[in-house]
Order: sequence, then structure tokens, then C-alpha cells
Amino acid sequence: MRVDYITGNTAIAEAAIVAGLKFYAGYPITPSSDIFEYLARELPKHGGHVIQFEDEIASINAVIGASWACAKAMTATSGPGFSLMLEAISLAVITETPLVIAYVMRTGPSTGVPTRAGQYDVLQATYGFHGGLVIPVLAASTPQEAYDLTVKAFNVSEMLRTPVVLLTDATIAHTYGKVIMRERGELEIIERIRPLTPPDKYKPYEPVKEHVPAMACFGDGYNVLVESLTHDERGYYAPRTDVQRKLMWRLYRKIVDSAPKLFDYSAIGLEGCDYAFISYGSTALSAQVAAKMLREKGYRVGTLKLRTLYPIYEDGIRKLVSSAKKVFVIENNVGLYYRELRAILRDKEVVSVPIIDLDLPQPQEIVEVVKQWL
Amino acid sequence: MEILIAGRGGQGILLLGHILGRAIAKHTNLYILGSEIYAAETRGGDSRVDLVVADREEDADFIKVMKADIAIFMHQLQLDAYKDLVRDGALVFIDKSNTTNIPQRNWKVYLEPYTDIAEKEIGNIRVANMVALGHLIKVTSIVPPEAVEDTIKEVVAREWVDVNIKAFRYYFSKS
Amino acid sequence: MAVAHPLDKYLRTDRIPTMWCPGCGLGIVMGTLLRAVDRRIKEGSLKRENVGFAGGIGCTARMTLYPLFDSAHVIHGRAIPFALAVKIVKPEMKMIVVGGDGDLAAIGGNHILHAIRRNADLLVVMVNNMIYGMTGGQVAPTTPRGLYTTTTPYGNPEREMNMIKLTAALGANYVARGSITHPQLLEQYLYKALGKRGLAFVEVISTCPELFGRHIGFRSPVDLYMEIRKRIVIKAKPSIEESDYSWEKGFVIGEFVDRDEPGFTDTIYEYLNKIRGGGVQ
Amino acid sequence: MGVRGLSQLRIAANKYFINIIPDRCKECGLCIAVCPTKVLGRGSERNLRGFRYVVALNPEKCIGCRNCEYNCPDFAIFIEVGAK
Repeated sequence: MRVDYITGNTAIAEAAIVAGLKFYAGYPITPSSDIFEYLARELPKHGGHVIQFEDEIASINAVIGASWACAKAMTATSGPGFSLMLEAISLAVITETPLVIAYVMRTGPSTGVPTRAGQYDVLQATYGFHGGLVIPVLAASTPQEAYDLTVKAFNVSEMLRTPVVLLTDATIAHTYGKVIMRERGELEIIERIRPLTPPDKYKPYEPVKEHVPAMACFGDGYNVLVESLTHDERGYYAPRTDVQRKLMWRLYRKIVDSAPKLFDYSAIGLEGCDYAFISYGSTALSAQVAAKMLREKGYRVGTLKLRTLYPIYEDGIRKLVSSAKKVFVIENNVGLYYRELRAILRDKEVVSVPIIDLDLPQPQEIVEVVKQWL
Repeated sequence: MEILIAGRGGQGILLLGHILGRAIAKHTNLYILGSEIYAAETRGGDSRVDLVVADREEDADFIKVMKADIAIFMHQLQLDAYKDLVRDGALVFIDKSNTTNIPQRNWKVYLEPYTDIAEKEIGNIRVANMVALGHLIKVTSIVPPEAVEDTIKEVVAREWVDVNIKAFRYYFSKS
Repeated sequence: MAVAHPLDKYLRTDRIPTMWCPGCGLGIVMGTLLRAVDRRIKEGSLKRENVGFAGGIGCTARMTLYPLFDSAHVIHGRAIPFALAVKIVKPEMKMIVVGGDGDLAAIGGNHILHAIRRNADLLVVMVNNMIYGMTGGQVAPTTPRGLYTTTTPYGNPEREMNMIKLTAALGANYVARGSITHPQLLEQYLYKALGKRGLAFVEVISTCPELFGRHIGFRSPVDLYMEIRKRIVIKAKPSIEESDYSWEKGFVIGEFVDRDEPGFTDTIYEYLNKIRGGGVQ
Repeated sequence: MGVRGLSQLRIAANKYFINIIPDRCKECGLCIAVCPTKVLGRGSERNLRGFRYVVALNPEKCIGCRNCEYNCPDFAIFIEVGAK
């Protein structure tokens, strides 16, 4: 165990190394680039490769390739870069390729304010790619969480053979914090399931455990097929409804059924509360302070900070805020994740508190907006 | 506990804040979050570090100072700009060399010529930040001074370590 | 006692016949490529489990579906970064990127530029049938000027893209152009290319009997094949300038570049070893 | 049987065997066109997929050049050395 005083971006890079990162491909983009630079300096010392590709498209496709050579692989980017990666994320979904994308959100749309924060891309992070499935999205609000969730992101990607997004923003990226870094041996590190069957019996897309197939890699002698087309368990293209149905439901279920296992949050004062604040990422810090201010004024306000945004664990969230009469969803955007929560909290009044701020929404501003609803 | 450190670009504000934050993180059981603001495009513009320190992790819950318990102001401009972020009863360290107008507040003010001390007594105007840091540590004892010196050695380029430590020790060598 | 086709050992025979149209040149390219691989495996310079294929999207990229090797059929234009990453992580691999002119010269153009700049250790086989076949016969960057396609119904007004010149200019270690009408010669180029470090680029002039040939008046695969064969000029040591082609002028085939600069993989492992050995701070 | 489930014709031809796998043939005619001695010709029988697969009309003329094998896009024909 080590203790250090590092930024959110550095925490991600450090955690990736501990998780076993062996290949990083990237293209510079503010405010994610210092993850890249840090890894360029440190990862080779651990025998890993860091390569700057010609664009984000090449980067993510290289990450997929590296993962199929059985290296743990990641990239880091921000909104515009993530948009360029979307097509390949879809490829990673259908080919069930474990990989991690650290997504450091900045102010948008388009070039926006590249150095400043926002939470505009929370939906793009999981719904952006074509094909209508879901990938896990974890959200950090402090350097410590960035560290812990990066390790978790790798574990989830390996366990479920899926791309995983670790979502932060420009504020967390450059916030310093005390980070307790656990080393290998002090942490649970999950590795993908490798085939136990001999090559002639191996089917690259046949689930062996909870919808997840075992993964052989390039060079293992298994004649693997990485197939972007709709495929059967052998990886053979099969343009048939029965095959498509089976594949879609398996890819969907393996993520969505894991929601309880992936659910990660912190709750303060939710038991017996009248009002619940739900937030995530850097804005959760503002929401917690705002809640504290209201509690000091006698209101029974609890906060739920979500660290797992997708898959959504509906029952878990419902239970946590069950005593609240009103639920406020506080975000640094026009009210995006609110739509998700409104859909699952149908028996409650769910209020969107969208506060656009280039940095952190001010707690006082949250209090003022919320007060009219109390 | 909230600590605000503010001054103009070029005064070493970020380094001061980083060394203090790092020393607290690595050498105490306290939790800490820290954020930096600097106006990159204009040297001489705002430079500010906010540190939020708490006994429990969940109480180090914000990265911006709401009401500072401790503040360092190295320049008049930032003193004017951020004086309302400092609570009554706070300990406020002000560089007398760069200020003329101290607001009438219910603070415990330490008005000391950090810049002049650095220039005349240490021999390098650039270490005014460490003079101020030494003063803050001596008064508050947030972290043991040795921990700060270790942190200086970790963070500062080798050839500048001695002069920074000398500046940091200034107030400790005075009785 | 019947014997199997000599290439069956390298084929997912349960997927044969291929999806390609009758007379499509792609089957010839695949057979030729597998023969070249076979020679390398037989002589011991290549291990079977170390041969990997990657292709993007298009009829040519479907060539990744049939060989009984590690294989990746990825997204349009992006096979090069995929293959390069495999090669970097597992330098013992010999990665073969197969793609059409659309896949590699159009949508994937940026990746090929930078793969060559790096002298990435890949064999890139670009099958040039001068058309977008899979999507129905639209113009490609390689379509000769003047020819009809479904998106240039009045004739293609654009200049043909000469990938030989491009790859040669950027410093590939090996650049050759073959033709499906001369498969034995093509096999020589591919065999040689498989033995190269750095980037080897082999363009193959091929046919799309359905959506190129028929559209410009050749009614059968044989007619188009014979027409192309007429327009092929074999040269022992052609100059780069001679690689420019047009429908009228025809296509010079041969080896345009053959050099032996260090490949990307060697270089990055050299760095990595230095860093790990403490040679780089 | 060379291939599981597929029938294979093995025609003794001079010093060679001409092997044809009818169900792989797509009737493109390339092998017929590239044969320098006009050994091959269009057949009249249809295979599994309805193609009239190639036949060896004049096997005795085979010179073993393997042009047919090299130019067949479908692995449907190959030459074996060794017949008498």
C-alpha cells in the first residue's frame, strides 16, 4: 500500500498499471492527455506499450487488437475523441473484447471549452455506439474513486468481456487528492476466462459462465475468429433471426444481469430522509455540500452518489431512496441522467436540477434551486 | 478544515499549495482534496490553491473553499478578490511586502513581509512562498515541519532544495 | 484413394464455397496467398500458429473468414491498427492485412499512411478491383478515370489513386503489384513479402465480374479476366513512375521497392529493453 | 473423399490426376479459359448449388501446368502428380 497526493488523471494511470495494463493506444486530447503522458513514462518500465496513433479511431481499434493478443488494453479520451471511437466500441461489443476507456468529459458540444468540465456526455458514454446495447459506465468524483474504479473497470471488462467506460471530467482530472493505492496482492484482480478445451473443440463465442465465453487469443493456436458480423458460437456469420436473437439477448443479459454485482455508490443520510439528492461524478461533491447545508437548516436530505451509472440497478436505487418523497437529480448538463432515473422511480416525484457550470456547480446554487421544491 | 492560498502568477502559489497538500496527504492521517486555479494566459493573473482537509474521507467532500479556516494571501489583488471566502476567526497570513490595505475583518491576522524576507534574508525573492509556508506551519502545526521538508525534497528540483528549505526554516529559527 | 485439395489444411472447409461471385478474383488471391504461406511454413520460416489475418469490411476483407488461422474481420478501414497492435503485443506473429481498395485506400487511408511511416511489420495485401463491390458498384479512389460506376453514371471524373507510388514514397520495405491473371508470379511476390520485416505492400489487380465487368460491357468473368490480362505489362524492375495506371495504358506489375530498413516492432522492443534495463531514464 | 461430405472426381490424366470437387465449382469458366491444352470443358451435370461444374474433356492432354488450380477461385480443381 502506498499513499500519495495525485490528480484524478494520475490516479487512473497508476491504477491501470496495478490492474495489469500492458497496452495503451491514444491520441492527445484535453483534458485526458496527462493520463497518456504519465503512462508513456511509467508503463514501459512495467513491460507495457504506449503508442500514439494517428487518431482516436486507430487508437481504439489498436486497443481491440491488443486485447485479442491477450494484453490488457486501454485508451483515454474526451467527448470529441469518444465520438470518433464509437464505431469501434460497437465492434468491441459484438466481438466481446475486454478494454477500458477512461473518458474525461469536458465542456461541449463540439470543441466547447476544452479545459473545463461538464457532464454532457453521460448518455453518449453508453448509448453512443450503434447496435442498441449497453456497456458498463463507472463514474468517479475524487482521485481516490478514480483509482478504485479504474481497477474495477478492468475487472469488469475482463469478467464480462466487454468495453467499460470510466467516466470523469476536467475537474476530477486535475483535482489533487490523497489516494491510498493498493498493490497487486492487496487487490482483487480479475482475468478473463481462457479456454480449457483443446483448439478443435473451442468455440470463441460459446458462453461458459454467466453468458460469457472463454477467450483464446491470437498466437495461442486456437484459430480464433474476431467477427464483426452477426455470428454463431463458432464465430461464423449467420444472417438468421434465431442467431441474431440469441446473440443480442446474450450480449444484453450478460451486462444487465450483472447490475447488482456492479452496483457501486455511496449514500449519506438516506434512511428516513424526506428528500434524496442523486448525482454522480464531480457534481456529486457539490450535491453533498448542498445537502449538508440543507440539513443544517433542518431539512431531512440524503444523498446518493452513483459510481455505477450503467447497467442501472433499478431495484437497488429504488430501495435506497425509498423513504424520500422527492428525488432531485443534480447534474452539470441539461438534465440527462434524470431521464433514466425518472423512468425507474415512477412512484415518486423526480425533479431535475440541471446546473451548467464550467467547473463545479456551486452548492449554494443547488440549494436555491431545490428550496422552491421543499 | 479549509485552506485558501492565493496570490499572483509567478509567486509560487501552486508549489506552496502542492507541498502543503502533499505533506498533509502523505504525513498525516487526514484526508485531503486540493484544486488549483491559475490564469495561464496572463502571467501575473490569479493563482490559487484550495485545500479541503478532514479527519474522515467522506468529510473531505468538496474541492473548493467555501469558508476558509486558514488563508495565505501573497498579494493585494487576491486579498481583495477572495476576502469573502475567509470565515470569521480564521488564521490569515498576509504578505506585507505586497499589500497596503488590510480589510477590517474578524480574523487573526499575521502580517509579515514574506517577499522582503526572501529577498533580503534568504537571498532569493522566489522563495517567499516557502517563507510563508514555514510561518503557517509554525503557527498551525498542521504537519510536522520535517514532513514539509521531506516533501520539499521530493517535489523541488535538486539544485533548489537548499534555498527552499532555508526559506521554510526562517520562522523556526526565530524564537 | 482421393486426396484433399492441397490448401484444404489451411481452410475452414465447412465455409467453402466462399460468398464471392463466380469468377471473382478474390478466390485466386486467397489461394495464392495461402500457397505463399504454405511455402513459408514448410521451409520453417513461419509457424502456423503465428500467422494471423485481419481485414476490414468489403468483399476482400471477407478473406479473413476462410483461412484456418487466427483471423479478425473488423470494421471498415481499421484492420491495420488492429493488426499492428497484435504484432506489437506478440512480435512473433506475422500479421497479414487483407483489404480492398476502398477499405485500405479510401476509408482506411490515414492508417496505411502511418503504418508505412512507421514501417510497421505487416504484410498489407490490397486487392484492387477498381470498384466498391459489396455495396453495389460505386466508384472507388482507384477506379480508372472515365469508367462508369453507379455513383459516376456519366463516367468517373476523378484521377486514379496509385497506391504503389504512395507506399513507395512513405518508405515501405517492400512494394509490389501483381495480378490475379498471373497467380504464379503473384505467389512469388507474396512469398517474398512474407519474409520481409517492416511494411510489405502488395497490390493485386483483380476483377469484379459482376459490378465492374458487367457494368463496362464484359458479360462473363472470363471476358473480364482476359481483358485485364491483356492490359497487364510485366516488368522485371519497373520504376515507380511506371506504376501509374489507366484503363487505356494498362497496369505494370512487378516489384517496385525492395529494401531492408528496421521495422517498427524491432525498434520499439529495442527501446523497451533499454528502458527496462535501466538504459533510459 | 477429400473433403467431408463432398464428392470428388479423380481423373487419371497422362502423368497426372485431375481432381475436381464438383460441389465447390461455380461454373465461372476460368479454368477452362486458362488451360493451354484445352483439357477442360463446361459440363452438363449440375452440382448441389445448381452450377454445371467443369469436366475433363481431354484428360490425356494435361501437361500438369496447374494453371487451372492456380486460377480456380474456389478450390474446386487441383492437379496431382503421379498417375501413369
